[in-house]
Amino acid sequence: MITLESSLICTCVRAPLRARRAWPAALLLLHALAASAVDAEWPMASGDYANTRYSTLADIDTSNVGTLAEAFAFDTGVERGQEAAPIVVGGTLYLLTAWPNVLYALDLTRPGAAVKWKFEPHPAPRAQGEACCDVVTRGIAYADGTVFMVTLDGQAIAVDAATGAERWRTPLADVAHGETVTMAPLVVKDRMLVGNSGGEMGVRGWLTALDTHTGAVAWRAYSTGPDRDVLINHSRYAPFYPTDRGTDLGVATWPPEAWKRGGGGAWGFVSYDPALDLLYYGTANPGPWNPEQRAGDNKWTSGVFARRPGDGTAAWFYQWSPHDRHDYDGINEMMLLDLDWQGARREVLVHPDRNGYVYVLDRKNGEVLAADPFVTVNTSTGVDLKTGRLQYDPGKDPRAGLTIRNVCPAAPGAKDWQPSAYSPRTGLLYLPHQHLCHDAQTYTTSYIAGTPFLGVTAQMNGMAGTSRGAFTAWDPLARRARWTLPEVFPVWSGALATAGDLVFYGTLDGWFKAVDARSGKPLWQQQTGSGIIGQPMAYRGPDGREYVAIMSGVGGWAGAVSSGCLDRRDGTAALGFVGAMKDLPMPEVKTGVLHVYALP
Amino acid sequence: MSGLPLAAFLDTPPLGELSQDALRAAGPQAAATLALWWPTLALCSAVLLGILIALGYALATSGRAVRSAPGDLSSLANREPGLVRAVSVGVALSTVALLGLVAASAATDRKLASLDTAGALQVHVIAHQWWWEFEYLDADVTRRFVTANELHLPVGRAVELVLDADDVIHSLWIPNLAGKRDLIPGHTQTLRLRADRAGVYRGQCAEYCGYQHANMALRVVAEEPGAFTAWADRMRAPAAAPATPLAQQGRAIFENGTCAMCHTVSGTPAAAKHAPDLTHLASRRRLAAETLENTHDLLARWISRPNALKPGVYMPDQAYSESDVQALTAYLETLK
Amino acid sequence: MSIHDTRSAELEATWRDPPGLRGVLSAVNHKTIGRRFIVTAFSFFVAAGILAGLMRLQLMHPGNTVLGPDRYAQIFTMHGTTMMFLFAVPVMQAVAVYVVPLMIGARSIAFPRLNAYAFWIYLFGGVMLYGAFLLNVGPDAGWFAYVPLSGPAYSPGKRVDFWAQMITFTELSGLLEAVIQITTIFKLRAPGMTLNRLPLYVWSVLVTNFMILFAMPAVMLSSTALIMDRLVGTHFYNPAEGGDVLLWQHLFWFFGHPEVYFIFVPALGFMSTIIATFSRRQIFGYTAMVVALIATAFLAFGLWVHHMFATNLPELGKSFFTAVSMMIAIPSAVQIFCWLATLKTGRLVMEVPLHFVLAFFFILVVGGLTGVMLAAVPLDLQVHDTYFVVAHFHYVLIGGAVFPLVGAFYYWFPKVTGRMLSGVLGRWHFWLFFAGFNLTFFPMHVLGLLGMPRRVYTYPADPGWGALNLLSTVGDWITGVSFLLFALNVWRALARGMPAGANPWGAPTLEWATSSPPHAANFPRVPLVRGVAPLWLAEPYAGHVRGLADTQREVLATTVLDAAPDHRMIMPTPTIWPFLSAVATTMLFIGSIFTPWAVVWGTVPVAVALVAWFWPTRAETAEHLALEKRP
Amino acid sequence: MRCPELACLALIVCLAGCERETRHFTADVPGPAYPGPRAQTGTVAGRAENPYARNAYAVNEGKRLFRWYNCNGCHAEGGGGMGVPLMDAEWRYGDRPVDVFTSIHDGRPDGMPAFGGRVTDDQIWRLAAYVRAIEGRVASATAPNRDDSLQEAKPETRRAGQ
Repeated sequence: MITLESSLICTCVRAPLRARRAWPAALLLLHALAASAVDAEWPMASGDYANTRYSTLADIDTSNVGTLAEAFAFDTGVERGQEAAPIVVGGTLYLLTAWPNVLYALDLTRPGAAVKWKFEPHPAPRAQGEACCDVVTRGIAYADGTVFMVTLDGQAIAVDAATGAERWRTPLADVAHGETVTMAPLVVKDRMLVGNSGGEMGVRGWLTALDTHTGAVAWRAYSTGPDRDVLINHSRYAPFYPTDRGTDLGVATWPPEAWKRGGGGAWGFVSYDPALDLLYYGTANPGPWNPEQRAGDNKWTSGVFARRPGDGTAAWFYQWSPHDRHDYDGINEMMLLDLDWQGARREVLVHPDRNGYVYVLDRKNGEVLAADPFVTVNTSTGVDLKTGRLQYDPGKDPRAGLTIRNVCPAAPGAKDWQPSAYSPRTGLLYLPHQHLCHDAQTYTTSYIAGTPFLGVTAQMNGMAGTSRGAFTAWDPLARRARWTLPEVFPVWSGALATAGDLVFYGTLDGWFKAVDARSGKPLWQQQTGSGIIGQPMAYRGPDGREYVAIMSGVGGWAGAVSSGCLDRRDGTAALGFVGAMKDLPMPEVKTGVLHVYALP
Repeated sequence: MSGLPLAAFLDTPPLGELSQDALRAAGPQAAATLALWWPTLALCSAVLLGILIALGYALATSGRAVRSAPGDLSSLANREPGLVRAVSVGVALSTVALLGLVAASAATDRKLASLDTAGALQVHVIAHQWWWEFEYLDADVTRRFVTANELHLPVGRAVELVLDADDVIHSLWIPNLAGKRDLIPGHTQTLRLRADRAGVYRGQCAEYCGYQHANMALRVVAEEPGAFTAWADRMRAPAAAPATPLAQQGRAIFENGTCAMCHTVSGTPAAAKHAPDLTHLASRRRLAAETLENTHDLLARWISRPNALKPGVYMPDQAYSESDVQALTAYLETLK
Repeated sequence: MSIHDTRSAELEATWRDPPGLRGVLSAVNHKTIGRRFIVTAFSFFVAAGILAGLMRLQLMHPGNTVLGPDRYAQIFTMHGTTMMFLFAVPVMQAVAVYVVPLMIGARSIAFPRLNAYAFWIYLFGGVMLYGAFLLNVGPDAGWFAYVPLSGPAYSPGKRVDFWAQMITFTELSGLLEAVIQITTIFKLRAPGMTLNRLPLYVWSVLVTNFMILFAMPAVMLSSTALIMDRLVGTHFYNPAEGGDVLLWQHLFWFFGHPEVYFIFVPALGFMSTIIATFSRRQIFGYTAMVVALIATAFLAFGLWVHHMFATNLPELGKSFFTAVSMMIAIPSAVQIFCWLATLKTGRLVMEVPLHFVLAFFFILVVGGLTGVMLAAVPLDLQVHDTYFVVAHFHYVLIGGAVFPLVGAFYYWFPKVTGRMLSGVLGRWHFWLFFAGFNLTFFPMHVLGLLGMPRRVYTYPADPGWGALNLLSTVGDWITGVSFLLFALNVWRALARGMPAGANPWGAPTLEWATSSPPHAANFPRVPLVRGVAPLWLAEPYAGHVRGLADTQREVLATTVLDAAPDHRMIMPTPTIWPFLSAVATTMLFIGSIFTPWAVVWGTVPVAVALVAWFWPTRAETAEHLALEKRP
Repeated sequence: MRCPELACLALIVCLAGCERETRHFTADVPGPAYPGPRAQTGTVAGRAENPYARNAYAVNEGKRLFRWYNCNGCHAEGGGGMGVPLMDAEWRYGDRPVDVFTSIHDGRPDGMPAFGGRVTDDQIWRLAAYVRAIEGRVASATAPNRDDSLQEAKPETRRAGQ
């Protein structure tokens, strides 16, 4: 009802709904073959535990990608930004929309991938006003015949994959205090991992593990507060750097009480190393944005935790941005790679952070092996590899009442949540990212439950002398970029690398693109009618062919100007992102649509 | 100097009992200023006296004439060496005296700037329309605390006040301790001082800052280091939970009503920053930046009709029921 | 030898203001404009005095509730604004408009129409401000209007805009007057009045107007920037967008401190004039006096920062501004000692004007000495923005300017009206004013030292400020009574005062050479001057200028240094266009308080009026041609 | 003197000036009683004008409260973000003063929290008056001008008549 009402009133999207394209004839040639190989499936948002977003499928390659065509499309009817990755398991594609978080199961064995079932969780409408950056979700996970999803208002739900029946439901978040959940849960063994969002609302961040069978909370690890809340057991906790050692640093690195509203959500992708049996996830920015209201290092925000999935205890921690000054959440994905690092095989964790550096960490102990800027950075001068500490430029430090100009990278960082991909064939990381700077004025803000807790008015702009968006291939061994494709708008979609030496990504102006993974040469692109902020994935259909799928539907923080019908005369709208997005076109297609492509 | 004899006649409070005058120093900064003041006053008085005597002499010795008397232009023809000498001596003496004052002023300036601030207590002072916020800084951030309108200082220890303004220009002036310094939006300033004598001093905003400029005062409590440490420890403690049902009811009104939209009570969900921190309100002697005595009745009137007592204050008037006022007052009185 | 002769009637008709209402609005004769200027300025003085009385009433007791904070803020802002912008500076220029042409033997002021325009602009600006005040749109951010308090975020509505636009009015008027008066003094002096024969009062006017020329643009700039910040959202004073709140203070005080000297320097001229006349001798040390005036003017531009010591400065900056602030006392000392020497060696005529001048020696010296104290940074930091400063600048401005001004009023009143003021009432006025003034303001020194800040609408009982405040209020009442006597004296004199005659005081300068009130052309025969005190010479004039037309407003322009005849020129005739131009300008200024587009459409009527103003008539041109003579 | 016309004109100018410039320090101009969530257009409450719509001081107070109560966190300077934009002419729940009041007081289901009881009704009227100024529906002489902060959008005074 509400959706209908808003669709009637939000008239800034003028384009009428277009009729969906006819199903391509290719689909009629459907094979009845049931896919059985593992590479056929994509059971979690990131594809695998290592977060590489690498598909071993190679049917579509650099030679034939030019002929790629839409196999089918599915209109979800949901208007807001679609950041979620579809998953495919057992001939069924599962898809979670943005709020109101409708879960669809599409039967890939049937022509046109007909809807098998639809699950509507009816989350609280109130949550829409608490989500900082559009009412997105980033995906779902599958395990043991169950699809695991979380609604925007923080209800973890297990849904029977076959029937769409609800198995259990556990409310995790307190919407009235600004907590929401937007992340894609991860299932590891019998643990479903969920982290909260709300660093802009003064929440206290956490990662929660639920029992996949019952939905009972197994453990919850907070990102601030005393060690018992953070699940730090000093006998089993061994961070590499001394600054991360000490008792109750989650309290001691904050002014009194501030940690209770200190942010540090866990809304990014969680990685898992089965061999070490460790989870890796980043913690979000501390709250409020105004750093003067939270003197100290603000542990354990804007950093990375390695935790044991069984009891949640921390193994180590490293802080990307101690006492974060510019909303540099540390939640970007951790790609778990085994690299020949300076002559030796090392198990590393590669992480392109919002603060502008690609970090290479030893994922056994958290030692920083390298941290190199992949964009122009003026908020810091580098990372001291001896202490592991980011060296801020005090000239860009926010000060109450002052406007600090040309802060680069801006609040969304050099790269926000949009997940990168890694191809073992090229050895390159593929980073969808942006070149934005902001002007920010800091002021003292009040904590009022359920309202934004910011203390910063920001306004973003494109970085001078470069494009606002970029898609960069980064060589982690050479520690430099191989090639960069400029894009007009921030590349807010995820990346996908395939064994066909292709990389896929989408743009905010609606193009879905394939480029040569080695040279970066653009090979194919298709207009989807609405900006793409989703995560591309590839699967082998029941017919044995390789498909590439992407959700289109503009929105997210970057696209909120269009999805939220924001007023472009105010550059500080959407926490300042509108300043950089005034020319973002309105989408032709208003609702979120799943596009699936295949060779003809 | 123990002050003007006039002060007694004027019923000003004794030094250290909420005095606010520049003529009695309780710290080295104010004392150095006074050490410049009294000689300057003496010199200036002497100059005034000299000129009046000269005028009297001139009037007494000059001739008299009537309106119709003709003017005398003989001075155009005759040089008047005596007058030239007298005027030259007068001007030379004035110049010497002024140069002396310039030198004395510069020397005092240097003295004021050279206050030894090693190990100084740092307090971040933020001026708001129309109250003072004090954040006691500490290298250990967990030991920081915030209070309002009542500045406690340890006797004998230098204090560095870091000054910021939240809205318009204000000026911090505690005459018994030091001269004033403006708090200017966009410019952080510091004011260094030391209290050498225990007591309570009154300070006030000295730059016009809007309708309630007159009621933007502060109380400075200089106390022995032990007492100061004990006070600071009390301030660091979060508010204790109220015990009586009435106070508990008041706390609920406080947290769920309008109070928590602007005020902080540490240890509770009330954490807003636009009004004075009330964690230890009951320990403060006065309300509303020294406007009112912190008594039960005045507190009750203040929370329901602040604009009647301090017109223009940003705290809104509220139509509380009598029982709500009593409950709120009871709660606020537990915030010791 | 009389300077009147048979042609004076024809000359009178030529220079007289036209009759009727239209004539009233068209008048350009400097004496008419000067009288209006002086009366207007004194009216504002009375209004501001009434406001001061209201403030004293409120502050009579601690915790008084006669006035609330809103009303009090408007009143103290209006008091300061009126006194500084609508009374003190204009009245000094107003007196000059009347007196200077007479004193230098000119028939007219330069640019008489512009002079009328400047008066109307001043009048309309003041009336606008008081109209706004009566409609509860009175400015309330102080006469100094510090941003950000006066900026858009903290002063909603149009109150401050009226204040800022009043600045535009008065400064426009002030700048025009400066140009007019400098030109008059440089070019219209009677032949023979070389610069070293210039009366000291004229010197002081010349110096003042040069200061105005340099200082007033700063405040017009800053107030215009304030209006733009408030009206169209510019960011001159918004630190968040690259502005600076201290910029306002620097610009304002770069004007504001010299402004004190705009008021003080002409008063020094009054002093020299009156002392000379009533000592019956030439002022001792004429050259030193002139140099002191010029030195004061230069130094006045180097000490504005002493208003801003509390904003903090580097040590060297403090020392520099302290030194300059103290050094400006030296030229004043030179003048004081020279006057004392003059008094000592003169033969005194103890009339009322001399009383007011002698009061200067106590009051101004006290104010000057407290000024020296304020120049010392450490002392300033204690007493800045307290009642000590209130006392200080009232001693300086009232002692240094108002007492001499009132003295000058008694002195020149017979010249302007042809009637004598009562000496008895004058002495009562003087003594009550002197006592009331000191009773009002001396306690404020102590109040400031006892910690009472300025600009407070109320104060608590605890600090013990009540008794002195009460004393101060009583003093204010006494001052009020003294000015009632003054008003009575003026009324009596106008109604049935003794006729004055041309030179009732036996004064030496040229304005006393003509009749009282003066002939419409000032001097039917323009004298050739041969000394600095011509009327005291046995043979006052070396002759008279001949050949100036009687039927045209013809005047003789002379050279700047030696006042040798340069050329003849014809002054413009009365016209209503300066008045209409001022009305159009007023519409533009007031309109632009509400919409920036008023600056666009408002220029049309202004342009029309100005074109009409300068449009030559056929008859005039023909007459001018007829007067042209071959060399 | 043509008194009636002139007097009327003077009176109008005076009243306009007076109301715009009055400083309502206390809630001495209480708004219409809280109309309840379902005030209909036809009812008296539904027609009720905002008592502060013509008062510059109150509108400016509304602007201050807009930041104090974190409204700007969601609505920015009117462009919106987490909350709807307030600069445009689209009003999901109505644009009458009473609708704006109700939105603030009771909240709205799409995420607008309810502030009734947490903010006094008098303050809500001030906020509501400012919200209309954001859109440029308050006379430009009454609307607040630029804030002393980072500002990119046109100040409210310049939005009138859009």
